[in-house]
Amino acid sequence: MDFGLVAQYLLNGIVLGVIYSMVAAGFTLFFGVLNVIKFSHGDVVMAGAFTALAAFAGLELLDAGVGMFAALIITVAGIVAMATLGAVLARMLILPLRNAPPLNTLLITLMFGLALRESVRLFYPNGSNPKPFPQLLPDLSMTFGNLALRLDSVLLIIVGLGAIVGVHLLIQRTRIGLAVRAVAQDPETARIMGINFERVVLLTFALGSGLAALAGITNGLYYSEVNFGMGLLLGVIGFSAAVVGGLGSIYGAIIGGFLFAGLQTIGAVWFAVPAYKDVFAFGCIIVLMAWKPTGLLAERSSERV
Amino acid sequence: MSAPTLDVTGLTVRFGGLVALNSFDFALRSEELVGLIGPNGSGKTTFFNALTGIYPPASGRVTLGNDDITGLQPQRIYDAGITRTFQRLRLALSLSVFDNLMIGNHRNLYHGIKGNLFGRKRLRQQVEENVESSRRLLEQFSAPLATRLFDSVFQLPMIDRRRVEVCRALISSPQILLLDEPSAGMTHEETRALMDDLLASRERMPGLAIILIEHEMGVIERVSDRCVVLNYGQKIAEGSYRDVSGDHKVRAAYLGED
Amino acid sequence: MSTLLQIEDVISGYDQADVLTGVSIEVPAQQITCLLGSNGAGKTTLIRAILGLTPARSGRIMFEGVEITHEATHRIVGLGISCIPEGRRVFPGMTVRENLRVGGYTETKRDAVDKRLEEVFETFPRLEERADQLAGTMSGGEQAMLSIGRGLMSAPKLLIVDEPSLGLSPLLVKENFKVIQRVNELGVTVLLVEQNVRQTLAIAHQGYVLSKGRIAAHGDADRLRDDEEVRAAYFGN
Amino acid sequence: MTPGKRDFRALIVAAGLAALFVVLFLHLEAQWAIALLALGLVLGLYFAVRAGLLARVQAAASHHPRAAIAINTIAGIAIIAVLREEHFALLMLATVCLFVTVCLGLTIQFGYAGIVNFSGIAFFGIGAYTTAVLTAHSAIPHLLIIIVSGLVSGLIGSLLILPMLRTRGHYAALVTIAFGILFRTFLEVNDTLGGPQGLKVEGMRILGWSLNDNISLGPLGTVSFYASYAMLALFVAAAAFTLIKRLERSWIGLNLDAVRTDETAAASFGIDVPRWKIFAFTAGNCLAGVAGAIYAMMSGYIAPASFNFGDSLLLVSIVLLGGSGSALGVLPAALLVVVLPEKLQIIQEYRLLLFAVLVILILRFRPDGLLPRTMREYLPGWGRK
Repeated sequence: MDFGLVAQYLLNGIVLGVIYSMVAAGFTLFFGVLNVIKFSHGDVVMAGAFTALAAFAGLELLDAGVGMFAALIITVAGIVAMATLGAVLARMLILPLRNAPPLNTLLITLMFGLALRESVRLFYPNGSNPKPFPQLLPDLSMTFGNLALRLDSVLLIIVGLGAIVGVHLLIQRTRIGLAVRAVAQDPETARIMGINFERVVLLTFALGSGLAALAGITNGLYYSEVNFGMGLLLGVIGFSAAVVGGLGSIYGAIIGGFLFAGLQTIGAVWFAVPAYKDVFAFGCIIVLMAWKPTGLLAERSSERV
Repeated sequence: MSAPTLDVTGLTVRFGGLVALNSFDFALRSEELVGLIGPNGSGKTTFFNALTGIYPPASGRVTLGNDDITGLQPQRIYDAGITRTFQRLRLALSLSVFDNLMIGNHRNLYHGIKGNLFGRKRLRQQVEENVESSRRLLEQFSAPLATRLFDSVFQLPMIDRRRVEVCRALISSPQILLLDEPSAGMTHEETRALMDDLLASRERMPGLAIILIEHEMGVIERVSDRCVVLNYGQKIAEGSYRDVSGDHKVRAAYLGED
Repeated sequence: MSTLLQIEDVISGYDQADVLTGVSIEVPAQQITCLLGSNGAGKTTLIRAILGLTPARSGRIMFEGVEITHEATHRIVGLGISCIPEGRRVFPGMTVRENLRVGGYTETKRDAVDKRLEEVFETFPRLEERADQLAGTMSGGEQAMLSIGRGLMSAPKLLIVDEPSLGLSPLLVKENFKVIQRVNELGVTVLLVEQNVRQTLAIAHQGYVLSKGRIAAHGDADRLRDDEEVRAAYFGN
Repeated sequence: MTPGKRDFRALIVAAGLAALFVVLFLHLEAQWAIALLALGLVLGLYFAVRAGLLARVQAAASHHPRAAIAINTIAGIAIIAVLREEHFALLMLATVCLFVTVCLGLTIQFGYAGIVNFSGIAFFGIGAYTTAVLTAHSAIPHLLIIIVSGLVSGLIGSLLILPMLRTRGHYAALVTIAFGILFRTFLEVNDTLGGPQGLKVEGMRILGWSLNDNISLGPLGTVSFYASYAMLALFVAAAAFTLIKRLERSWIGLNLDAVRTDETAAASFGIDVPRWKIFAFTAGNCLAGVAGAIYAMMSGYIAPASFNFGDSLLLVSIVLLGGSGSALGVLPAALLVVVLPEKLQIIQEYRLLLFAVLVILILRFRPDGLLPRTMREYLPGWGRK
């Protein structure tokens, strides 16, 4: 196998890794701050992409549907809409069930995701078919031997990594990030310190959901296509990545995201039938869970008896 | 004097850098009731958890009779005849009083798949026997409670839940009963009644030894044969309640006297 | 002498355990008031009620003449009540500096927070040495120090200290009590909740003894020191 | 009238009403009638629970467990007899019975032992594919194939539970979700198993008699071949129900409940937590596999598209809608979830959306389900002591 092909696989793997990490970062934020798994997350990724698509349709009506400017507008639209949705969801479904068994939260969000998916399929114009996603990024590429380095891929990697690093800095460096981390470590003590618990939770859910929207849009721009069912697999992959990395740690999410992308890439190269890549990747995840039951960067916790 | 039933030597439990229990020596004889006291966080519950296999000990040795039971799984410790209650009740609230008691009687029940699903003669016999014995046991604590054998624990007030938890620990006729603060959340009068009932039912269980963690000193004074005082994970005194409560180290631990 | 915190006939319960059955206390400004009682007497429940973590079922809690009985915790804290919780509860995965910043969360001006940080570091030079160490990796004594420092970061009017002696060696307990006394001398009102009678009464001005969810005795520290009720609350005789 | 007679009368009336309802529900075509019936079922159950009528029937059933099962099986046979010529109605009836069987399996896992399984349809699928392969490539008698298919499902499940034992809650849930997706993807890409097109499955033959033939009754007309499958599915569901009830009313059922409610307390009283988790998971998956085997033979054709993650969610919704841990609740819940979208064309398109909203509402406002689980009764007539 020559260098160009390897580099091609590598580049593809990196884009995937960035997308997965963004989704996983959301899972990790929610889990960190409230110890819940919000399983509708994958469908929020999808809904974010579709919101952007709708925004694009609006721009086209105004004859503004071209170029980087349009890309920026639809991205902002998707992120804002999903951030709002995330906060509303936390307020309506997740906070009220805070003292119920954790499984109930998992189920109720699974079902919310299903509802979201079905709503798009049924109510988005022609939503049950794959929709082409507009090509808004500069269509340039450089070739090095067999490697065609597309400028848009590079752009997507930069924006995606930038977003994750941005969220990471927000959490690590700002006052509000301090509050988020305090709530994540010990909600009650955080409240004693004067932190408004509910506001921090809603903010975290908005943040994670906004990131999900960005992941969805990145996915759409990269593959030039979105469909109503794309969230399911992306959600499960994001969840796997977050869990394998160790829930509650942003680093874990990044490691998990790239690990999963790497496994898929290896699977695609390794097997004669590239479609086995998901089987291979999920098989590895199950084995990994057996080996490190609480993830690679696990947070220690002990039960009080 | 008979040889100790339970013999603990040098038991140490660590959580990370924290030594929750430091080289603890303890012996318990058959039929003895030992009060275990000490300020908050002194290692009392940690001792119970290490003894019952919930926390692995860092070092030390625990023997029951002639058997070494150090660091065994909780279910093996139970099989060996040590049962307990929990500081915060750990009953199955959605299940009936009888079900909860039968969880405690696991050792004496038949768990084969075949006989539980088919035939069921033995099951029927065990159920009937155990309904009777459960009722008898509950009656020693509270006659009205005995009539609510098939109600869910969820419907019971705190005092009755405590009683159920104590009965769950007693029904398998253990050698040693560990009571972790049975008075928590109850009034003086309720605590007194519970302890009286416990002492009375102990009469019917020859050989039963009890370790009691308790904050109400009045209770300890009234019921214990001997007291052990823990502070910072270390045993600081041992003896009769009178001796221990007069001990300057104990007073220092509780009252901060120099 | 004005009353900073006033608790009237509070009834509260938590997890069906540790129930308060009508507790009234007054905390005068500028003083150290202590609340004594053995394990399970209801001390922690009372603190939770003051902070709004387990709101009182009935009764009233007033701070500076304003009723706070049913306020949200962050608002109560924002009024100038700070708490050093039982078991210290530092944020183990954060550095010492970050822990202190969380303590000053109610202050929105960065300059003010930095200034207080300086002050706390002056009081506890040890914390400055360890400013960038993760709190979870420090010894129990250092964590206790951090917890007190964190409680001071919000420049509180009332500082509630919940069992500072818990799990500490006698020497450290003594040090902690000295610090609390010093804080009080600087003008902060203190509500000190303790099991440890002698050392507490040595620094407190006045106190209450809580036993089984009721006030069993109250009065000046000197009077309580030799009170039979105090002994009874602990040793039941 | 003696209590015994009164019991039997109550049981017969209840079974008769249920049978009448099922016949109408399956037979009627008018959309308004079906909507009315579905609404009637939900409201009827609600008021029957509130007025204590259901408790009386349940007490009677508990007093005469064998009679109760027999009466209801006869009612089931009567339904099949009435609908004997209607292919579609019988197909749906058989499907309901198979879904009941799978969901009873999930009840052991989730309702009793507290193990979440988001890959229920995968174990159903394993049974179906095992049957497809075995009927095509072996001479094993078909009845035996059904049992083998169940065992294969159980075996694969007992491997999957191993990583789940080391972990809890969300982490364990991930394992089943990953497996469910892995299974579907595996089927799609695996050419020996037919890929996305799937496999044809032979119809069932018992002692040379093919279940895929219509039965001619001469002048009395012909009986749909689906009647045979409906009968088989009915018997399997009845057997599964009997087993589940016996399981629940035994020390084993108690052990499973103890594991679910508090693992630490369970272990402190001698209960071997891993052992009972493995048992529950394996037993539940066996039932799913058996149901899948019959489904494969009945539909004659299986493809990966029938084993979606969404279908696993549907199974979980049935269990929750009926009431977690309530075996009886599975019956009306499965009937509603399986039949309603098929019959009510208006909602067919919207069925997943509606179920999603339904489950959200249940979890938020009535977490105990349609027929909440009742206290355990170890012996017949327990409630009357």
